[in-house]
Amino acid sequence: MSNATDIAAEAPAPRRRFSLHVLGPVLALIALIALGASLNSNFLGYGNVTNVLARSSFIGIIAVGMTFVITAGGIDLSVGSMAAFVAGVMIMSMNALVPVLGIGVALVLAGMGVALIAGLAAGLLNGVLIAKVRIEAFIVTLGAMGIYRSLVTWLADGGTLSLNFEARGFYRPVYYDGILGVTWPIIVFALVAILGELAMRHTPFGRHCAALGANEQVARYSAVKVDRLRMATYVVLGLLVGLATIMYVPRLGSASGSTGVLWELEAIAAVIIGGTVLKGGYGRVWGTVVGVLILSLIDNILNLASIVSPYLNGAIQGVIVILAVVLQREGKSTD
Amino acid sequence: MSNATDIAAEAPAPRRRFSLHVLGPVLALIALIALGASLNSNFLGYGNVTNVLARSSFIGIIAVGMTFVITAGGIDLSVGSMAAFVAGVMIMSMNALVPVLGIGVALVLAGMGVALIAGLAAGLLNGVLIAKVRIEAFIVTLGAMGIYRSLVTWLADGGTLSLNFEARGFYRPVYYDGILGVTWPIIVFALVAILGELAMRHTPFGRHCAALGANEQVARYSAVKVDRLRMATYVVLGLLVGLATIMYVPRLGSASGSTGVLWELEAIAAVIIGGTVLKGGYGRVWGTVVGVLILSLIDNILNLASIVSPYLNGAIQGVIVILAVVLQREGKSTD
Amino acid sequence: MPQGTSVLEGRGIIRRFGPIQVLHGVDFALNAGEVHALIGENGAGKSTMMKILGGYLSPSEGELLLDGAPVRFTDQRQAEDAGILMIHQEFNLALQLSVEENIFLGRELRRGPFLDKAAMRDAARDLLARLDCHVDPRTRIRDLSVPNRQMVEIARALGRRARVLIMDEPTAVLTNRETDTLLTQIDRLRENGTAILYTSHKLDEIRRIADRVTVLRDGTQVLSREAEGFTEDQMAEAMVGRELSDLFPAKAVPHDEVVLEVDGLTVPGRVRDASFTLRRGEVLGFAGLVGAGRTELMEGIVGLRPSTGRVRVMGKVLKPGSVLAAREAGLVYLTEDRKEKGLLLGKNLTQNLTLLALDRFGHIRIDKPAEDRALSEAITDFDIRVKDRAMLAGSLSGGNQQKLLLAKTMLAEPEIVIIDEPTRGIDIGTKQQIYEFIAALAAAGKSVIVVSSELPEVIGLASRVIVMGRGHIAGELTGTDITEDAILRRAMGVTDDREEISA
Amino acid sequence: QDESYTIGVAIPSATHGFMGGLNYHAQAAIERLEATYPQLDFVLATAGDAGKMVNDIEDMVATRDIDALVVLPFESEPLTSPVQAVKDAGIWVTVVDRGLSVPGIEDLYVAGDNTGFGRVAGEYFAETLKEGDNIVVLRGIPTTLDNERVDAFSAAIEGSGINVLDMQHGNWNRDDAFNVMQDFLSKYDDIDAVWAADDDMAIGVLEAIAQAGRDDEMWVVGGAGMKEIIKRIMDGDPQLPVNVTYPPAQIATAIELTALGLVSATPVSGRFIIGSQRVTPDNAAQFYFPDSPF
Ligand SMILES: Nc1ncnc2c1ncn2[C@@H]1O[C@H](COP(=O)(O)OP(=O)(O)OP(=O)(O)O)[C@@H](O)[C@H]1O
Ligand SMILES: Nc1ncnc2c1ncn2[C@@H]1O[C@H](COP(=O)(O)OP(=O)(O)OP(=O)(O)O)[C@@H](O)[C@H]1O
Ligand SMILES: [Mg+2]
Ligand SMILES: [Mg+2]
Repeated sequence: MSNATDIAAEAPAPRRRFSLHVLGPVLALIALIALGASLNSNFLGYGNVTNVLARSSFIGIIAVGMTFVITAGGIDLSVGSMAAFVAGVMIMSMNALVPVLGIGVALVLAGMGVALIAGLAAGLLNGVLIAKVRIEAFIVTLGAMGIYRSLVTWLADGGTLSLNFEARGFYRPVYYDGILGVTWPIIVFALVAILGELAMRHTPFGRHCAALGANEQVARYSAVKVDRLRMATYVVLGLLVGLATIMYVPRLGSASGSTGVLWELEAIAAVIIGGTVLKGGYGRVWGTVVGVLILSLIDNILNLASIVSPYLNGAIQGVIVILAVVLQREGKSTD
Repeated sequence: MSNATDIAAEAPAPRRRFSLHVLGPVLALIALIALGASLNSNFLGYGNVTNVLARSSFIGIIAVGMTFVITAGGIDLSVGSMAAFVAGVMIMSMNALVPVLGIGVALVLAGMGVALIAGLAAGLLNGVLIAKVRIEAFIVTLGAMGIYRSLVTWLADGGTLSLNFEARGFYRPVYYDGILGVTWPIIVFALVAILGELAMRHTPFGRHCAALGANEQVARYSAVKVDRLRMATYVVLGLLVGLATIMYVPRLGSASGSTGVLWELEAIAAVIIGGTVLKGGYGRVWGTVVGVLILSLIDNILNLASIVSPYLNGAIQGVIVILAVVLQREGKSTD
Repeated sequence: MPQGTSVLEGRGIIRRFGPIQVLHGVDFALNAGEVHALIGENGAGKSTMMKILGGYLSPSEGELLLDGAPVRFTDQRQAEDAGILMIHQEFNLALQLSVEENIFLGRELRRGPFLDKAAMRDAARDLLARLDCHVDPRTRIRDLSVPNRQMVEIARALGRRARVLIMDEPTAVLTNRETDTLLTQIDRLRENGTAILYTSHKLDEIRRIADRVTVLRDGTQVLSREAEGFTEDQMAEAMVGRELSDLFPAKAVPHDEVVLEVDGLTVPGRVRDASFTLRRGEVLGFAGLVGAGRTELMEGIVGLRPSTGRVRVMGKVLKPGSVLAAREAGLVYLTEDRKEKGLLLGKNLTQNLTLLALDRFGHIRIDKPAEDRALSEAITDFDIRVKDRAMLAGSLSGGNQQKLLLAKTMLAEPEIVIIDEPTRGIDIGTKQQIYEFIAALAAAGKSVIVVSSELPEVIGLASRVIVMGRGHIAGELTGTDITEDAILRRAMGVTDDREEISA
Repeated sequence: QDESYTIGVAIPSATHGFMGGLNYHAQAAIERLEATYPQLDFVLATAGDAGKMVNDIEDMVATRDIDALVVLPFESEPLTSPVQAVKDAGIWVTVVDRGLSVPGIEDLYVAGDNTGFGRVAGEYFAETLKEGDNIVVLRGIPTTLDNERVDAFSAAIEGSGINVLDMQHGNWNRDDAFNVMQDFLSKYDDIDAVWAADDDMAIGVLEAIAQAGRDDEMWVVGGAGMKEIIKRIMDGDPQLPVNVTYPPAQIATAIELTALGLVSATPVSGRFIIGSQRVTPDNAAQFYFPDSPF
């Protein structure tokens, strides 16, 4: 797939190609922002911007991890239900710990610890099955998707797992408050994005992921520990799912079988809209962030504008997603 | 990456590899059948076998087409909502034609024609965007998925599109009757599977699909019309979606926003369980058929046995899907 | 020169692939400061032996000694840690990554936890400069030509400070000038005490740099001696097991009929305004330096690259942009990039062989017995050494892959065949067969264009030579005018003052 | 009689709060009945779409030889002919909640009142709000059922002068409702009340309102009687003045009646419509089931 066009590629004057490839998603984002601003004057207001950014943060944090998995030639369909499962486990542990730790920082920290450990364990399981047992990632994570979704429904007895009421009150500011008017989810998302971008472009880890995705054989021959690396990408993703959950739970204080449905598709779509190559070998974290924002903005704008029929929201979403990628097509074809 | 195997591949003693790789999915299928038979004496009865085969036919027919798309290095996430959309269009046209054609063979044939044309058009649209406009298949079909789903909801005004009651009565036998006790969906599925298998293994089309998926450059240099071929795989899939819809509509006589939800994942899973390589270059239709049967049987067996909690069905499904692929792992890794 | 114990030694090395044995107990030693050449026919087991020494494959039997002590490399990383590096016959580069990223893959320089990109870029540039290769380290490999890729591959090995450097046909894709640079570097390494294992089918190189020569035939060592006084003819004879007569057959005399007419062909950014004709029964050579645009011109002609201008085959205008149309008109092109564009390495021999001419085996149903027969014929006609007909193309030795590619191209029964680098990686004995084959084609009334960077090949085969330089046709030579000197002068534009093509 | 019977129960899977409650009550009823009547055997199948539900029913008939079927149709239209086929095979059919598109197939019909669900809510809005007051509406997943509720609601507020600013789908989901409500709050400066059509969505809506600090400005009416919401009504939360019932326990009623019909001679056929009631702080206690997951 990837070697489609190199022949046809006219002397890839690197500058020119660069620009469209890079600008594509950014242009789409700007166009959306302009559209939103023209539709509603509150669109660029502090409240709306904060809302959109904060609610992007779950998918965003996960999508950053997904960028590494995809760059390294993998895929993870389980993240949405993994998030639901981790949230469920976290809520149950916190509820169970209330009598022991009381309501307070200790409880919240314990909950966070549980979430990170659960995420890590889930990621590790995926990683081991894929990298060591060598089962197709698509199947492992499709199976895991069913398993976690089903487990959380079972844990919740078909209903909703709710965090202890006082604990919720105490934990709530983690979603709604922040520093200097920037709420915590936004801060955490920004940090994860920056660290992710650094890791992708400025550390051996990122480079090795790209090499693994481009050509596993070459990576192996270059003394890259391929299996461990592949496993690491899933573990990192699992950890980030845990982190996303830590931001998610204080928002509504509950988890159920319908938590995180389709997050996986949204995260993957964001990664690809951002310019990462689905078959691996090339990834960029900042692009993913742009992709996540594009997806959130589409929803936001559809709610702010009054479209002909809300039934058509999905169609408009679909068209915009395709258009956002058309913009970077030119650049894409030289990959 | 096609060039994975050349250097390291320690001479995959072809015989041995063959056996596990081939037997994997078949073994899983046999194990499931044995399990089912041991759980319930009616399992192998005519009624149950007919039910399971007939209901596999929709996903089955689609999965055969999906095998070609994936073998040629593509993916199609839109088939489920495309089926819903085609069913919606078919039902609306048939309802509109009742006054003109009356209830009868002509009406049914007209409906079938509409379904095939709609499927073909939808497939062609995907194909053109992917092969000619060169947008990432994942994004095109993800967008299309949203668009068709939303369109059918809109056509149905949020509810259900129902086939005219008498027309349904007349059309119904297409799902429930057959010849010599074999119902039509089973016959059509079998025909599609046989033709698909022949096309994959014995025609230039199948060969070219595998070549395209293995290395697009080489295919291009070998006088394969790469764009046209890629487009053709999506068109074939679209047509088969139309055909599946023709079998589906007489069963339930209606279409709505929830018709065909997750069919795409099921079809892709069946293809991969069957041993086709997700990144393209190698596909086998009979494997896909086995994969489809495995997936249907899991549901069927879960209904036979009374499991601890129905909430855990998804988990059991997930585990079995992973296990089915573990069986062919050995073979897989040498591909 | 050999002194003390060997750095790396293999004793009684046996290697089997499944039931097939390809090495039958080879003993082999590498000494510090010595260039040891390993030569042999295609499929003799050279690459296999080298991979075993480099830690990429483990021997089925026999042992490896490092500085006299037995070792067992469980993975290639250990070999690399011991200072053993290898340049593969087939590229070992990640196409999507940049030159610098490839050179430093697996041993990136860092500052703290971060990559020191500037340092790596500079180091990469230096390494490439030592090889006289001036590509930007930020370029992606996929945007490089085949020779430049090879230079990157070499630079990568040079950058790793090897005690033992194993080079598997590093010059197969290089032209003379680049080969010279490489050989100079090898001399330098030798002086610094590196042990070098070298293989090539270009025997003059072996003569120039080898201190010792070992000859493999069918996986057995037939000879190992000082290079001193070992002539090229003797080498060839030791390899092939018979004496080689004249390398080039007599040149065919072309008919008058023009079969191919290229008129003002321009491949944007690569080739400008190329016009030439080809006659029936003619062998037309295309010479030029690397990057002259020969490949691009040929790809433009057969429709693999967008181009303007007109191509006529047998008087009929060829539909542009369609490889299929070209093939149906009787014109086919054999690519120089065997691995990326020529063969499906993960597929078996039959599927590769018939891919180009698949419609000859049935439009609806593929006639498998006929395919099978075609494979048998190809194996005999082109002397492809296969141990198992069901094997994957990627498991063939490099030279045999080239033969398979040739067979694949000829299966389309072309009237006109363009062969880009026909004998890349082919052993001397087979080379002769291929030359005879080309001459026979011409004699049978077919027409052949040979694009080659090996001047002797062009000179020896072609009755007419077109020289390209910097994207345009720089001159044409016929008959006795075809000399190395004349070609090179035109290629470098010495006698030609036309303006350069602007990219 | 010591003859044994098998009863098949086919319901949608627990994808949101109400269905979760329904699943809970179905399982609880089955456990209870299995304990009481050893001669009864149950097959419970949950489905995520209409096709799967038809599959489940086919399996029950073909392999489990059911004597009675209790079904809550995922959708009315597609389930009609398959259930008809079950009926034609001489099996007792109980339909719950969503009627089939052809009347008269089922032996017993137990249902909540979707029209009533919308109407009762609408009536409260009409009574409480003044002319010119603004409301927003969060609908469920686009389905016939959702249409019925919303139509009834709209009909009930018609003529009251209440201004419906916007309607969007919150898909009976907390997160979606939260997002939609956040955007409504950005979009409209003056909202007096919200109809959330489902208590899951009400939770998300309340949270979004709290975040915007506009708690005093508007109240919210959900529906279906989730226990947290009922609790808050009991406690007199001014933001949650009332609720409208749509009891998930109707499935238990249906299963119990069906079982009773099989094991005893009691005539149970007919229609049982469990009307939607308005829950107010005064009567909330009687709708509060702390053990239910919903
Ligand atoms: N992975 C493999 N599986 C099966 N056979 C293999 C494999 N690798 C190499 N062989 C066989 O081993 C033999 C030796 O191959 P090798 O590549 O060592 O030859 P070579 O001497 O390097 O030839 P060349 O000059 O053409 O490069 C060949 O017959 C080849 O087909
Ligand atoms: N795939 C490619 N992508 C981008 N540039 C390329 C590619 N292949 C070749 N080039 C560039 O095109 C120019 C000419 O190509 P090339 O070197 O193949 O010409 P040539 O005359 O055929 O020489 P040779 O065949 O000996 O390499 C060179 O500058 C080379 O770097
Ligand atoms: Mg070799
Ligand atoms: Mg060339």
